[in-house]
Amino acid sequence: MKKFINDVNNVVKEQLEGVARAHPDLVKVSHDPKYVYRADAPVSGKVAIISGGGSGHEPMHGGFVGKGMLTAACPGEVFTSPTPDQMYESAKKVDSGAGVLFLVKNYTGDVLNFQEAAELAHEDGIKVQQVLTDDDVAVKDSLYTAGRRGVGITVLAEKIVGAAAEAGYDLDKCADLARKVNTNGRSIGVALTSCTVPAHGKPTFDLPEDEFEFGIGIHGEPGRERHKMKTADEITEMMVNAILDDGPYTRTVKEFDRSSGSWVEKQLTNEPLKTGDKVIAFVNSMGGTPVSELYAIYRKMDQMLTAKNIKIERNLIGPFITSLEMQGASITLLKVDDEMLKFWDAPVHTPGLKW
Amino acid sequence: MKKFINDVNNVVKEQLEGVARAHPDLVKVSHDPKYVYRADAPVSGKVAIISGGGSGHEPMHGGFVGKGMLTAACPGEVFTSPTPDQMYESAKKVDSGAGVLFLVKNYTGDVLNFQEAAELAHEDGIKVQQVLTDDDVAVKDSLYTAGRRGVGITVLAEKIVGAAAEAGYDLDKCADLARKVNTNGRSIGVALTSCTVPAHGKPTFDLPEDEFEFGIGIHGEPGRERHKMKTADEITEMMVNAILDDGPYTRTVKEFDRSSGSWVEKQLTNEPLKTGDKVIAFVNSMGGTPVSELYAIYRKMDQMLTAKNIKIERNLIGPFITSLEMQGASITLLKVDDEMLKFWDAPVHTPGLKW
Amino acid sequence: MSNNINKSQILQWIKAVSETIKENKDYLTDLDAAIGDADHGINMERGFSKVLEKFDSYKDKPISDIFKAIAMTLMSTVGGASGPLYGRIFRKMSVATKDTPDSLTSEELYQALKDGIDGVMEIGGAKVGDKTMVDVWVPALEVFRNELGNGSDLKTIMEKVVSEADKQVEATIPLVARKGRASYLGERSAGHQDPGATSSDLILKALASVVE
Amino acid sequence: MSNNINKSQILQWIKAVSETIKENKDYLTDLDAAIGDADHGINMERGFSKVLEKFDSYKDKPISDIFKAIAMTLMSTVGGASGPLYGRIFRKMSVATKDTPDSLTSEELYQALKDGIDGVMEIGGAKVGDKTMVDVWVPALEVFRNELGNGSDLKTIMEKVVSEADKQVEATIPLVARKGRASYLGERSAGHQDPGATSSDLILKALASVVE
Ligand SMILES: Nc1ncnc2c1ncn2[C@@H]1O[C@H](COP(=O)(O)OP(=O)(O)O)[C@@H](O)[C@H]1O
Ligand SMILES: Nc1ncnc2c1ncn2[C@@H]1O[C@H](COP(=O)(O)OP(=O)(O)O)[C@@H](O)[C@H]1O
Ligand SMILES: [Mg+2]
Ligand SMILES: [Mg+2]
Ligand SMILES: [Mg+2]
Ligand SMILES: [Mg+2]
Repeated sequence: MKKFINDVNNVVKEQLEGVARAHPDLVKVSHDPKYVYRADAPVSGKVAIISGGGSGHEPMHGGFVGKGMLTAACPGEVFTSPTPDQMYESAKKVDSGAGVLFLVKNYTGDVLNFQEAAELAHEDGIKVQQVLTDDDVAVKDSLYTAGRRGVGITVLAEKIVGAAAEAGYDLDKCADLARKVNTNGRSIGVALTSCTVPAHGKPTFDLPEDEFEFGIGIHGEPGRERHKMKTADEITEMMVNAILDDGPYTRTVKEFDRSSGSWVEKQLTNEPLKTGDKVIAFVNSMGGTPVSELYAIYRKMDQMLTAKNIKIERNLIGPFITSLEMQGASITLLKVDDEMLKFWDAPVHTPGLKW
Repeated sequence: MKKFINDVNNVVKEQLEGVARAHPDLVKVSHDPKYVYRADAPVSGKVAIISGGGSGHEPMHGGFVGKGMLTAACPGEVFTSPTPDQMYESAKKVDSGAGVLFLVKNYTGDVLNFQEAAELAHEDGIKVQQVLTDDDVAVKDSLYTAGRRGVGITVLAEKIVGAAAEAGYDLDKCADLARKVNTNGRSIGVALTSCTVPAHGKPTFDLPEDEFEFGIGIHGEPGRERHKMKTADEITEMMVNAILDDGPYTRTVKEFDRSSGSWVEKQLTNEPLKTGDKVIAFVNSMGGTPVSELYAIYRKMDQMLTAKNIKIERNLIGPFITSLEMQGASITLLKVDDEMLKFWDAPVHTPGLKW
Repeated sequence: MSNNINKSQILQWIKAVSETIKENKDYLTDLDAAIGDADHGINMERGFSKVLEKFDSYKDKPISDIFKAIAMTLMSTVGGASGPLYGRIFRKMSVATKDTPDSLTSEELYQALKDGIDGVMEIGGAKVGDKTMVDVWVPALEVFRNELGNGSDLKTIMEKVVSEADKQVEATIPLVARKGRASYLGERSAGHQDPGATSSDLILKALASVVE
Repeated sequence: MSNNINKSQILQWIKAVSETIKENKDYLTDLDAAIGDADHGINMERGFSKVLEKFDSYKDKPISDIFKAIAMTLMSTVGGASGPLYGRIFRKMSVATKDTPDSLTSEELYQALKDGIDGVMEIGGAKVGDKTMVDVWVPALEVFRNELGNGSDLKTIMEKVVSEADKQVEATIPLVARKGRASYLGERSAGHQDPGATSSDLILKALASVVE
């Protein structure tokens, strides 16, 4: 393992110190417990959007804290969910009274830790909503698994809902919008190489020189299946088809009910993409794949979508939700309406995303 | 070799097709000869800034074409200089009459091909200036080599001079500013792994699992020296010291004299950085190193500069001048004045850099 | 032979857990690398070394407070799925031992552990056979209950509990995971031992080692 | 025996160069792998196969236009350092032959070649001994000039030119490179034959093969 790190036990801490030194105009960093928050928080009258999860996916989430996106982000250890005290303390720090929306990627660890934090914040009188992202079509069966993982759509949700909060949406409207983004989004990822968790010191999985993993998560979890290496066009075709061929997807999620202070089950359904739809297309590097290669994927994806009369209204291309130095890529397609597009286009000013 | 590519002979072509599809609002792409240019070029009354070089360093240069930065970029094959017809044709395409500034990284191939293009454009009545970047302190001896290589400062020069052109600087003032940026900038790079040129199919060099290359170029050229692997702090210390300890650097460069239509020699000197200086600090990934690790480098660099009373006024952190999927990083420090800062802060709207 | 576990044994248990987790850190992590994300040993070690570090701050308190302190420490240091789950076990044990500050009878110990794993199932939603830590705790605690019925002493009970736990850990190998990160692997999760079940087995073994 | 080279011989020369570059593509690339970036043969072959492809478009034009067409083709296809340098040689030859559309005397041929390599030195800045193509051309053309003074016929001249070129190619081996990519290697460039000097020798050999 060769990385720019000092002690494997201080990786996240020292990176956060770097963030604090690099972007004092945008964010501040709390170290105990660990969270990154907007330098100007709490922002009077505005809903706070808080996300978090294991580290190793940078710039997500810490790099997306700032005007027009996240109000705070809670980084766990590398690939390890953050702990409830982080979300709880950050909520107290950034809540302006307008309430806090927790955006949580659907992983057992994240869900459980955020759940605990939501209860703690609620008990303190903070208005809380929690919305899960679960967009990874690689996970087929939601009944017999922990459900689909939250991946690329999280970035788009943070951007869009962050802009809505900035524009003055109240807590429930922010939550509704987050839910809408999530149920209109689908993602799929592939890995060409494994990543190495610093504390582990060796690659998480072995992938022969002539194979790739299809349907990978963002933690070096093995994917849906392993294949002999293919061309960029062939891999892109598999990815885009995995998204286009994904039928209606229904699952039950738990959301927090403020009035009763307890968790209620909600049934949500994603409708398949169809001809005439407009999308935001997000082609993401897993960290070790250079942006140049993403354009080869974009080319083929655009050809395929154009042929299906699905129009790419906006795109995002680059390393935004990564798995350390893993080589690989993911595609996220979000079916958009005017509301989502408006908030996508709104200004954003964070270390990791700016326009 | 595992990459998202189709035929190794079409790598650059297909990536450019992806760029054209992804950013039609920002850029257009000419395929024969190959160049990327601003969708709205020629921009009336504004000097055109044109750069170029071998491909494989994305987002540089093609990703920096757009409002406030480059007017056109000419990509060669991977790690191979572009040919004069590319620069010549792109100059004809984007020149508004205000003239064209060629920003050229100091590599023999790039220099010679741009030189030829400059003469061709001049013969066509286009006002031409050419400025070299040569900021790589890893190359010690300029008398007995082709001189220092142009690396990270090129990105900063493209941003700053691009903004100046946008603001209406005339050709000579743009060239003066580019020269000022270059003679106030210094860079050093390290590699943790080699990259693989697609057409070659195997890593350019072998680097044992416990060693790194210090003073690497951006084409997988061997570095200044090879060391046993060290911590992020130790490597950063070596890098920052290589820049701080670099004495005055004088070399003779050729620049184009429009009045005589010929090349004249100019002697330029970089003064060492000193206490009290203000800098833009650019921490760059070579492509395969994730942004999180760059923050560990930033942390130590900032500590060292603070101790020397050198103030980081602005920073840029991420993969901007890469070597395909190489793991590694470079640091560029540019001593700035108010003029440079003003143009650094000016809006930029390109596929690879936006604010 | 005894039917009680006193506070000092409980403190010994905590130390023994910390020790065995430390020793098995790489082992647990490697298990997690196969079907998860290669951090279970790291997570657990981080948590329990903190638990040990804070030892002096809770060692003189009532048993319930000791469990509470451990719960809060695990919850705020372990992270991942196992952090809130193990945290929950100790939090529920804390609630169950409110009225028994210095020592627990076998029955009280059983009830505390049972409340703990029930709490895990409540928030995690896993059932026996889903290839999680639940697969170890539930059958092992059934053995505990049966042996209580048989009137066995605590040492004997814990021997049988551990032998059942050992069996159940191995029994996770052929299973297809339905909860947690390993569930994403579907069929490919079969053939690997569950890391959380393994750490649970270690925790029960440590408990067996301190009872008399 | 003759003191002229006519257009048809010049066209033969171009064909012969294309052929010899193709045959030596891997050899030139391997030389470049040792002290450069392993592309000289690839670059040159890409250029001269394009020159050949376009043959019909320039074969009926005046000599000057033929050289111009070759120059433009090399310049726009070879890339790297060698592209503009070889392109320059042919461009300068084109200028030098403006007034001699169908045939060149020995003196005119010499002057054209001399202008070519002067153009290379002008833009590339290399001097004899810097371990580049200049190391072949300059001494070889000195031999050319001397033989002109001796009144030798063109065939004899070119035999001596090639023999000098062959000698100078080998003489690049011990040199430390001071120009081009190899210069970054410093001392490590010694012990290897320069790829550009080698391709230049092939070009002169091809020329010798067509004169009578
Ligand atoms: N829903 C659940 N209920 C019970 N145990 C679970 C559940 N999800 C995961 N686990 C346990 O947690 C273990 C993984 O813990 P760990 O690796 O620390 O967390 P993470 O999966 O978040 O990285 C699994 O091996 C499993 O035993
Ligand atoms: N400044 C120069 N003057 C003359 N010849 C040069 C110069 N620089 C390089 N060359 C020649 O170019 C050859 C390398 O060509 P090539 O490999 O095609 O280009 P690159 O080095 O850009 O990859 C060298 O072997 C040398 O003979
Ligand atoms: Mg984890
Ligand atoms: Mg080359
Ligand atoms: Mg895990
Ligand atoms: Mg070469």
